[in-house]
Formats: sequence, structure tokens, C-alpha cells
Amino acid sequence: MRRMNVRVLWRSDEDDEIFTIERKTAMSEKALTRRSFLAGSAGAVALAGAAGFMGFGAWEQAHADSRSTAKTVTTAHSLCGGCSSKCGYTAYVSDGKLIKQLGDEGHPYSRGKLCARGYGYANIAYSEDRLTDPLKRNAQGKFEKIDWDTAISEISDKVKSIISSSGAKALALVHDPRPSGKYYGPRFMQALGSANVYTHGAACYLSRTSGFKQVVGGGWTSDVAHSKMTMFIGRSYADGVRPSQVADIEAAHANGADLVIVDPRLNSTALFATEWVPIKPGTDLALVLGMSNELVRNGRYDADFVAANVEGFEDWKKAIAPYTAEWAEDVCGVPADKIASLAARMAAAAPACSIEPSWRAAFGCQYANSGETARAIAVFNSLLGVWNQEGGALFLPSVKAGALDQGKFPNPPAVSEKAYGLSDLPLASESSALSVAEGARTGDIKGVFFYNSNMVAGYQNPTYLGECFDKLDLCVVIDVLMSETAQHADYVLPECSYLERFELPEFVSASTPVVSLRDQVLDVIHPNTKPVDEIFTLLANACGVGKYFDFTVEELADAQLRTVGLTLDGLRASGTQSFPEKAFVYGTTPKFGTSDGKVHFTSDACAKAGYPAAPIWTAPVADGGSDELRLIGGKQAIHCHNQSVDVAALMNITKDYGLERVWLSSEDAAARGISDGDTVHISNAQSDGTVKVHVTERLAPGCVWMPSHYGCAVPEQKNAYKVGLRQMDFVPFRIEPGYGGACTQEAFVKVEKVG
Amino acid sequence: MARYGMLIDTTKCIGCFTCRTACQRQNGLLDDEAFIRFETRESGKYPNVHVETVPLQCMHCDDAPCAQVCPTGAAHMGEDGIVQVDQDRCIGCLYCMAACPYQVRVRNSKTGSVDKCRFCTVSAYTSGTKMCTCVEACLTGARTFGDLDDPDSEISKKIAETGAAPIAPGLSKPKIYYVR
Amino acid sequence: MMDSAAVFSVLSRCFVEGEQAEWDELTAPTAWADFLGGARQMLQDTHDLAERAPRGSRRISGCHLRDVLSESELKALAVPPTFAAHDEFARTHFTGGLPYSAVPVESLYCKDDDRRDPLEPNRGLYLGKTADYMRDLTTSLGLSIPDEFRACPDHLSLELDLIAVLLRSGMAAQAQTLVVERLGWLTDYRMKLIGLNEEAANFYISLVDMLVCERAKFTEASDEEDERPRAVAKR
Amino acid sequence: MSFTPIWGVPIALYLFLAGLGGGAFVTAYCLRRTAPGQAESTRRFAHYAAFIVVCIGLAMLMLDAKAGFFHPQRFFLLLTNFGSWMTWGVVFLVLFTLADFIVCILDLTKHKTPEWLEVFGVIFGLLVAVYTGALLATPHAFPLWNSAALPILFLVSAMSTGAALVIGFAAIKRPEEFKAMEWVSDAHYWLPIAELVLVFFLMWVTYHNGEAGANSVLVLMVGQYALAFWLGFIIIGLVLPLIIESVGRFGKKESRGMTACADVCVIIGGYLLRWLIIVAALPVTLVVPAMF
Repeated sequence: MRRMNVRVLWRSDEDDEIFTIERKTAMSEKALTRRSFLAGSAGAVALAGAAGFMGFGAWEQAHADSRSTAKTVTTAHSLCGGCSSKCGYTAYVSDGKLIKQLGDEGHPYSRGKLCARGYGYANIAYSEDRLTDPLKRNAQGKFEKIDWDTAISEISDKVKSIISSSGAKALALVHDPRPSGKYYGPRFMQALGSANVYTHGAACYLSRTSGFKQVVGGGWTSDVAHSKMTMFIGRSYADGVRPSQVADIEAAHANGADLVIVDPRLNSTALFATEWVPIKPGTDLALVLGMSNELVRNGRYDADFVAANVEGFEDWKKAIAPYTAEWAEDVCGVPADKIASLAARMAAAAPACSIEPSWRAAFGCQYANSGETARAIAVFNSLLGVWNQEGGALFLPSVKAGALDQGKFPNPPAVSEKAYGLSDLPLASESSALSVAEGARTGDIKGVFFYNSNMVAGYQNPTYLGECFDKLDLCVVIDVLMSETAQHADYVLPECSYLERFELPEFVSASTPVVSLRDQVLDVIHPNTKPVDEIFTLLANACGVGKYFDFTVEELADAQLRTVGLTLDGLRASGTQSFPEKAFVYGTTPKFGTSDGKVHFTSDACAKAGYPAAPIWTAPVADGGSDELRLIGGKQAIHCHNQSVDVAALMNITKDYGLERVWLSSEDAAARGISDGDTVHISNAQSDGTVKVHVTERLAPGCVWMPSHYGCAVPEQKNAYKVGLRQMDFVPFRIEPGYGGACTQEAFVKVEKVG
Repeated sequence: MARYGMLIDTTKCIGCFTCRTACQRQNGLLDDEAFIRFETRESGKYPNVHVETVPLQCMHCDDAPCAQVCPTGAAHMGEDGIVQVDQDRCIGCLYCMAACPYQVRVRNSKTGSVDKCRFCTVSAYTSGTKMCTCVEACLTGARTFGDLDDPDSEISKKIAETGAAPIAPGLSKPKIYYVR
Repeated sequence: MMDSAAVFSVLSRCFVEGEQAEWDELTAPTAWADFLGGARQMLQDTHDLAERAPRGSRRISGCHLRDVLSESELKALAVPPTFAAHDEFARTHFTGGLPYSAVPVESLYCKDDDRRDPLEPNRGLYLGKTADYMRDLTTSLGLSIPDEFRACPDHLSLELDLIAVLLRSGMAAQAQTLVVERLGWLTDYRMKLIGLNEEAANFYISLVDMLVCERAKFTEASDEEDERPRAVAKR
Repeated sequence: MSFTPIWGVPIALYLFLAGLGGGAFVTAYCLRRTAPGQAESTRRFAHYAAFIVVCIGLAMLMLDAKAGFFHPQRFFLLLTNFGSWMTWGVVFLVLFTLADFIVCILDLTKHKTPEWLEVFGVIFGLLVAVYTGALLATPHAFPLWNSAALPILFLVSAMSTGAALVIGFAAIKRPEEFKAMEWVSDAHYWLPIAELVLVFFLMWVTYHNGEAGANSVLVLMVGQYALAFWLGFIIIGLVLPLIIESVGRFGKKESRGMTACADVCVIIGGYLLRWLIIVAALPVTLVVPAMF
């Protein structure tokens, strides 16, 4: 066998005429071994190229020198992906790497600042744990890479078969709304003819918004910065960080506002608070009733406002008569005189005061009485006539994109029925994702798409949810990392990170409403990952509903912006554009979003749903044994639920400061012989685990506080795997009747010292 | 010749770690390399509890104990009163880490050499280009940076106004003043 | 008998998902025997990679396949996996985001680089410094990175392919520099493959061992005389 | 919030071995003075042992100084800042190792080493032993280190471990020479006592030197390192050798085996002393770190 050899006669540059003599051989496999990824069929370097070679050391030296000189730095206005606030910021990129991030002054949520997650989470783009290709679960249950075409066609076949066998109502989408996701996902489902679109609301704000809806038609924003007094029930601006809110509360503190924290835990906002009112978890309703009772008993409420705007005041007044401050003291542990003083101070500060609407904490979805607590709070604010008053509670305006040309952007026909399970939740303001779990268990739901949602890990009991979704015929997860939910999926479609995608304009409600844009900051790193708009467009085409997606995301964005008098290029340049003509004006009595535009202290819908017509006392359902403690959770400023725990920059903070530790009051710790730094065993019927404990004076006895980010059970997320415990593991599956909340803190656990 | 220093108002520090991650972004630090560390102090008994978070970073001491003990001269007092560590001279003997009374020097897990806060915000202060440094990124504006030798600078006035003082007396002559 | 360039080309095909036709052609009995012969000859070759032995080249200790690979690895090497098996292995292990991912990209495994580049994201992240280097190197040589390798210019297949290209272009000394500088992470990657504890991984482990052994030949040599490779090139 | 020590076993070994080397060399010189010509092979052993032991220590230092390990040329920069004990330490170490090396060469070639050379070696041997303590004592961030007792304690421990090494060797390998080493054995008997006193003094002073000092002592005496401190260092390192020596000295039979065993304990104690002092020290910080 002749050796194929390449002889090079290397002459000095002047007479470089002879370069390569190459012996041609007949064997085709020789040709194969010549073909190269880099140099194509030539398989060799042109002579000119040869001089370009540089060893790593030399390159590093040259590279370092070139790095110090001004490199081309590109900037782009975009929206942070660290949490759902989506703060506007400017990204500075050099040589494909993010070197600087500055919050945009004009954006109402960032106001020129980003938080710890904004900077840390950006490293997700280069993470080793990222999904790089579409995956399919093979026969042995392991995931393996498949190409996009096969994935899309197999998924669309399953979708079509489900539709033909049980109709489009057997399909569902669960998503955590993101600028493009909240348009493309629901549009895809509507195009298929399914109304089953769900958000993460059931594990976040559903009970709260539903309760407010019954009384005043929806949520509000407290004008904290200008308030004389604001009460925070469970909500902590310094833990669930949004830069604008931190600035507001700091301004209020500087102005000497009376800022009260009602929370079993003295959270990080303690710094700005004038008073901490520790309370027995799940009994905020009692406190609010006690205060309301005080207001009415002393006649210290805005009678004119009530007379003009409130329905059912008399019935409500009769109903809450027995719920005095003294009664409340036994239930929630807050002394009666304290309740009276809080009510008096609120009355004195009115109308420049309010109870902050909160977000997830305390009554977003925590207890079986969260919906009723929300109603009572809306009633309390109404008593003081704080709506749209300076320093009170504001219904801020927002701008929506107008209708689009139906030729280019045809809307799919509306779907008549309601989302699956919504009829069982008459009081819910929107569908509850927990209905999907029930539907999957009973077989009504056969196919589910998850976009940007790790439902199994966070919405309710992971084991239970996992079992439900294992029964599905089709489970598709679209995400950036493998997640607990993806572990139950048949197909996993890799999305590129938020830094690599352009998304639709985000209309933000604020005192001066704005529209902001998530522009693309980095080129798509992994070629096989796609942004959400492309993914759903591919799926739609494959499922035969492509005609509703026959446009690019830029065209759609530009069209949406033109309906409000802007252009895409204009918004790209500025990042955030405000609508001064729509700015909020104090003092205008709002048109409440209820059926008749009035405030309802009593609600027939609630009565029909088995709740008292007026929001009076409803107890949380879970009850613990004598030595058991209620398990409550909460956020930390460096994480966004379980989305950011795999990012090393943030997880290192957790490891440096032991932030995964659970908190135990010194009284409960002493009773169990536990001291700070010990390892404890936490257990109940659902789950058990060990974790280090932080014994503190900052927690009311009777409960154990567990940060709600940890306990990742996904080995792929190497930084997060097995760090700390997961609160949801200990929570039995339960849906709050009528409202649909996930009752995330209806669980008691036993805490024992280990060893 | 300026003498730069910083004022940190811990009554505004909510312990949100933004300064730590912003600094890592601005200076391209490793994920486990933090130039700022935090001490949290709880005092009082339930329910009257006072909470304080104190961020600590290189104080750029005028009599830098680290520079005194560094055998290779890597740690040295640079111009404008900013203590610098010459990464090409440091052998990673960690003696400066032992000498630093505030324990704010970190060893780079990849190169083994020691590094610390570089007062990088000085270029923002002098040139006006916006940077995501600890001073500019802090959500509550707890930090003020400036020239201690200039009586009219914001920091000098604030120190006079608030009576800010070093975090602990007698350890060294630090250039970070705390309002607590 | 295959020469070193062809051996590297074949190796570069083994660490990436390919087409059936190409794989069958590679692993056809004659071709594979040819490859093994070429590999054995390369490993035992006591000279530098440069075709022309430079003046007074020292004896480098060649290593034989037998003393490098264990029994099971030798067996795995003798019979290459069928296309179906290779495809299955590639589609479960050469893709990112899974617990059993073993994506052969240097940035994810490069160990201590001695100087910290302020803007280089940390180890365990794609597009590290070695990726930038491979991107700049290929462009300066007039070559181009194919789009499917956009996220990983320092993918093992590209590194091996570049070595083969350099050998074919008569730039053997540079090829040797690449072998020494760019394949250092394979010991780290080998542990990852072993961590999979899968029978199918033995084939790939044996290929990696072959490369580690080949590199070892030059690392002892190049440690003694740092200047050697460049001296040859300058001629 | 627990505190992770700055240095670990490599540096503890380095400090211990540097002291051991210095101590062995000094013991060799004492033999020259007190038992001239009667313990030559033991003296040779002491010189060789000192050289090897110090080299191992230096290797430990180079290994731990990772940035230097990657860039060996940077070690030459060590002689930049003469305000730093480490620079002086390098000077002493280099000179001591040089002297010891020359003495070893002379021993090997059976030449007689001039007394001035041995005295030169002894001076720098002592300086090396003291420098290891002074190195830690300078920074006042760590109360446990920042006390005058430390350099003297490290010096005494160096001499004690050095002597133990030499005597232990002689006891086993050179019984006849061992008998001639009366003076050195007597001196060696008192060293652990001095160490005990110094340790007590160090603990007492540090305990009253601020919260961090008190905590460092508590971590040593009742905390995480209590076992290593009491059993390892105090009992095995100091008290046991004292008992054995006392029995041997004031009792009836002088058994060489027991002496060798006591010497081994002293050496173990010497290492544990360095390791404990390094890992147990807590820094002066604002918030009292978790004690245990």
C-alpha cells in the first residue's frame, strides 16, 4: 500500500513557487480523510495562510495587548431576564462578551439601577449546563438529541392526533409570561382552538388578584414614596427586589413615613421600617378585620367615599361586628392595643396611606384564606378612601398596542369555552395552572406545552405534579436549562437565553406608562437553539395553523408600535418610550373594574362559592401537632425562585453566607436544644431532609422559615443540585376553593436536631 | 495629587449583594471571586430586634499593612492613594491576607494570586463615563466616593456632616468611612 | 497505511454526530485496519511530527498501543461501533444540558490557564479563551469555522481537524504545537467519559487515550527544549 | 459565619520543618562543643537531616504559593521588600541552607568543618527558627499570632524538635555516641517545660486580647480543635516526653527505646503546634464569628 505523502519544499519567500505536490490515489476513503470541517475539500491551508499560525502564548500576548486598547464595544437597550420585573438596561458587549450593564434611567422599574440578579444571571448565556439541541426521551427513558425537523414533525403529529381524538380542549399551555412568550404561546393555543392557557399565577398572585377583583375590580400600586403611612403584609421590597420600589421606600423613610412590616419574619426591609408587627402565619385576615372593626367602631372612615362608591356596606358592617381587636389578638397574636393603634394611625394618615397590595408574599397564594384576606384588605383601603389619592393606592394607567391589520396579522378565531377547570373556580381572576395537573391526572388534558415554566418544582407538590404529568400523551418543555418539569417531558426544545433574543415590545403600567424593548444583546451562541417566536411559528406551521404566524417578530413589533405612534427603530434607539399624555393624575376617583363600577364590600359570587358574602374570618386549613411548626417561605434578593440557582455567580453568594439555611426562632430552637449553625432534620408526611439552621430573634415562634429557591433535584444544574431543601416538597397538593391558589404555606413540619 | 476614599452608610444597606455582582461584571471577576464581603449583626431580643448589614472591602489604608508585609512588592500604594496588587509580581504566598485587619483580600482560584477592590470607580469619578461599580450600582446609594483631600468634595462634606468614622479603631489608617 | 494527517482526520470524525454513509466508509474493515495501522505507526514513530526529521533529532520514547490501552479498550478499538451505536452515543452524550452530557469542548474542561484574562468568562463556560484562540487561528489561516460549531470553535473535532489540515499543508511543526497546546484537557475529558460508566464509552476513551499518549510523546520532548518547534518552522 | 483559615497543612509543614532543620543543626553544634569527637556520625546525620528537612519545607512553600508555582521566576522577586519578615526569612533560609549544604559536603568528603562555618550556620539556624514565629506575629489581624510569645515559642519548639530528632537517631542507631550526649539530653529535658510555660502564657494573653483572641483560644481549648490540642499537642507532644524523660532520668533504668519514643512524640507535638496555631487563629472582625 503506497504511503500517501505530502512533500513540501519550503523555500524562502522570494522564490516560493513550489508548494504542494500531492500524490493522488484512487482510494476514495483517502479522499474522505482529506475532507475537513475547516478547510472543505481542499483539506489544506493555502500558502498565504501558512504564515498566519500563532502559538497560544503568542496569541494570548497579542490578544491581551489588543484587549487593552479600545476594542469595538457595541451597546444595546434590552430588558433584564433576572426576574419578571424585566428592568430596562443598556448592555455593553465587546468581542461577544458582556462587559458592562447600566440600568436605563427612563425605565419605571429600573430607574437607572439593576439588582444583584441583573448582573449575576447574565452569565447563564455561556453556562455549561445549557440545553444545546432539541431532545427526545427514548425508550429507556433517557434523553437524546434529535434535530428540529424531526422534533417539530413528531410533536405536531401528536398534537393533531390528540385534537382528532379528544379535541383541542385536551391541549394546554403553561407559561410564565415574557414579552414574546405571552403573545406567541396563547396565540398558538387559540389557533389550535384551545382556551387552556395558564400562567404561574396559581403559585404567585392568583388569590390576591382574585380577591381584589371581587371588591375593587383588580390590583393597585401603593404610592409608597408620597405616603404618610404604608403597611406591608408579608411583602418585602428589600427581598423581592425591584430597584424602583427600593428607591420609593427609601424616599418614604427619608420623608419620615410610618412604614409598618406585618410579617412573622423581620425581613430585610426592617432597615426602612418604623415598626415590625410579628404575626402568627396565616392569620393576616384577623388583623385586617380587627383594624377594620376599629375604624368602623370609632367612625374613623371616609363616610363620603363609602356612601358614594360602596355597595353592601351595611351588611358588611353587621357581619364584622364580632371581629373586634380583642378577638383578633387571640387569633393572630398581635396585641389588641397594637391593632387599635395601627388602625388609628392609618386613619390619621388617610388618604395618604394604604395597605400595600403585595405580590406573592402573605396572601398571593399561601393559605386557604388568602383570597378572603385580599378582599378584606381591599375593603380596608376603601374604608379610608385612599384610591388614586396622593400617597394612597393608585390604579396606574398602561398603554396597549392597537388592533393590527388583519391581513398581515390575522387573529385566530376566538375560542368559546373557558379554560379547563376555570368553571370550578368561580372567583379566580384567571385560570389556575393547578387545573392542568388535575386534568392530566383525570385524562381530560392529554398534551401540555410548558414555556419558561418549571411548574413541577415550584407551583405545588413536585412528586404529585410529576405523577400527574407522567400520564400525559404529550409533554413538551421549552426552556434554557433542564428543569424538574423537563424531566417529565417527552420533548425538550432549547430556547436561547434572554440575552440572545429580540422580543416584542413590553407595555409597562406606571405613573407615566411606557413601552420598553428587549433587544438582542448577544448573537445566538448555540446554533441549534431558537427564540420562542421561531419555536411557536415552527410548531404552528407543522400543525397547519401557520397562517396566523406568517410574519417575523420584528415585523410584528414594528406594527404594534405603529399603533401607538412609534417605530421599532425609534424604540431600539431609546430602549424605553413614555406616553406622557396618558400619565396618571391624582385625585380622579377611579372607575372600578367591578361589574357595576362600584366597590363591593359583599360579594354574591363569594356567597355562591361557599364563602361568607362579606370577607369575615376564614381560618387556614392546615393544623400541626403540638411540636410541629408551620413551614413558611420567602424570597432572597439574589435569586428568582429556582430560575437563577444554577448561575455560579449567584449560587456562590448562597454558599458563602449559608443563605440556604432555614430560620428558627430562638424560643423554638431552645425548646428543641438547637443552636445556631446546627444541622436539623425537617420532616412531615410529604417529605423530609436535613439542612443547617440559623437561630434568630428575627422570627416569630411557631414557624420555620425556609428560603424558597433551593432543593434543586436536577443533576444537570450542577451548581444548584442538592443545595438546601425545597419548600414545595413539604406541601400537600391542595387548590384554594373558589380562588385556585396553590396554598403553598398550608404545611406543618417537625424540626429535630441531627446528631 | 488626590487621595481617594469612600463613605458607606450602613443605615441604607439592605444586604442585597448588588454591589458584589456589579463589581464582578465591571471587573470581569471569577464567579467565586468577591471583592466585597458582608457582615450581618442582629442585636436585641424578639420582637425588638435591630438588624445591620456592613459591607467590607479594601480600605486602601494609608499605612497599608498588606503592602508592608508583601515580600515581592506586588501589593503597593499606587498613585492617588489607591493600593494596587501587581498581578505579575504576586506569588500567592497569602501573607497580605494574614496581614489585612479587615480580611478583604481574596485568592484567585485559577491563578493563585491575590486581588482585592481596586477602587475601579475612580475612572467613573474622574472621567464621568458611567460604570456598573459598587458606588453606582448600589440601589440605595449607600456609597459615596471622592477625594478626601478636597474639602469641597461630596465625601468630605458628608464625613464632616455625619461624623463618619472607620469601621474599627486602631487597626490601620483606612480610607473607607462608615455611617452607622 | 494511513499517515498521521489521515489518522487525525479519522479521529476528528469520531467525536461528532455524522452521516451514515461517511461513518460506514470510515469504519469499513479495510479502512479501519488501515487507520489502526496508521495510528500504531504514528504512536511508535520516534520522530517529531515533521515529516523531515530535523538534524540530530533525539530519540523520543514511542509508545505502543498495548501498554497504553487496557484490554477492554483494545477490544473496543478493534471493532468500531456501528453507525447506529455511534449515533446513539453521540445523541445522548455529545449534546449539552443533560446529566450525562460529555460535550468535547475545551472551554468546558480547560484547567488552570496561568493568567486570568479580565474579560474571560470562567471555566465551565462556553466560548472561553481557547475558543477565541481557535476562532482567531482558523481565520488567520484562511479557514472558517462551520456554523454548527459556532458555540464551540474549540470543539475536539475541530482541533483534531486543524491538526490534520496543518499536517497536510506541510506545517508539521505547527501541528505539533497544536497537539501539545490544545489537547492538554483530554485527561480531564477522559475522566468525564469514564464517569459515564457506559460500555459504549470505551471506544471513545481508547481514542482519547491514543491522543493523550501521542501528546505525551511531545510534552516530555517539548518540556526539555522549549524552542524546538519554532526552530523548525523558522528554517 | 465560620472562618476558613488562610493557610493549611503545607505552610504548617513548612514552618515546622524549617524550625526542625534549624534545631537539628544547632544540636549538632552543641554536640561539637559538649562532646567533641564523641558523636561525629550523629552530627553528620544532623547536618544531612537538617538539609533534607529544610528543602522539603521550601518545596511545601513553593507548592502552596500557587501563583509563584506557575511562574517560578517570580520567586526571585521575594527579595524586594525588606520591611517584610518573609523577605528576611528567605535570606535566613538561603544562607542557612547554603551553610548546611557546605557542611554536608565537608562531612561527606570527611573534611573537618571549620568552627566559624558551623557558628555561621547556627546563627542562621536560630534566625530561621525565630523568623517562622515572627512571620506570624507581625500582622495584628489575628490576636492568637500577634503576641510576643509566639516567636520564642516557635524557637523553643524548633530547638526541642531538632534535638529530639538528633537524640532519637543517636538513641537507636548510635548507642555509644548517645551516652556521650549528657549535656544535650539535659538541655533537651527542659525544653518541653519551657514550651509548656510559653504555651500557657500565649493562651492566657490571647484570651484577654479581644473577642477574636478569646474565641481563638476557646476554639483551641474547647472547640473544634480541642482533641488535637489537648491529646495531640499537650499530652503526646509535651507531657508524655516529660514523663518518659523523668522516669529515665530520676528512675533506675535508662532505656534508649523509651527516649526514642519520647523524641518521636516531641516531633509530633512540634508539627501539631504549628498546625493548630495556623488553623485555629480567628481574625479581628466586627461580628463575632461562630465560636464552634
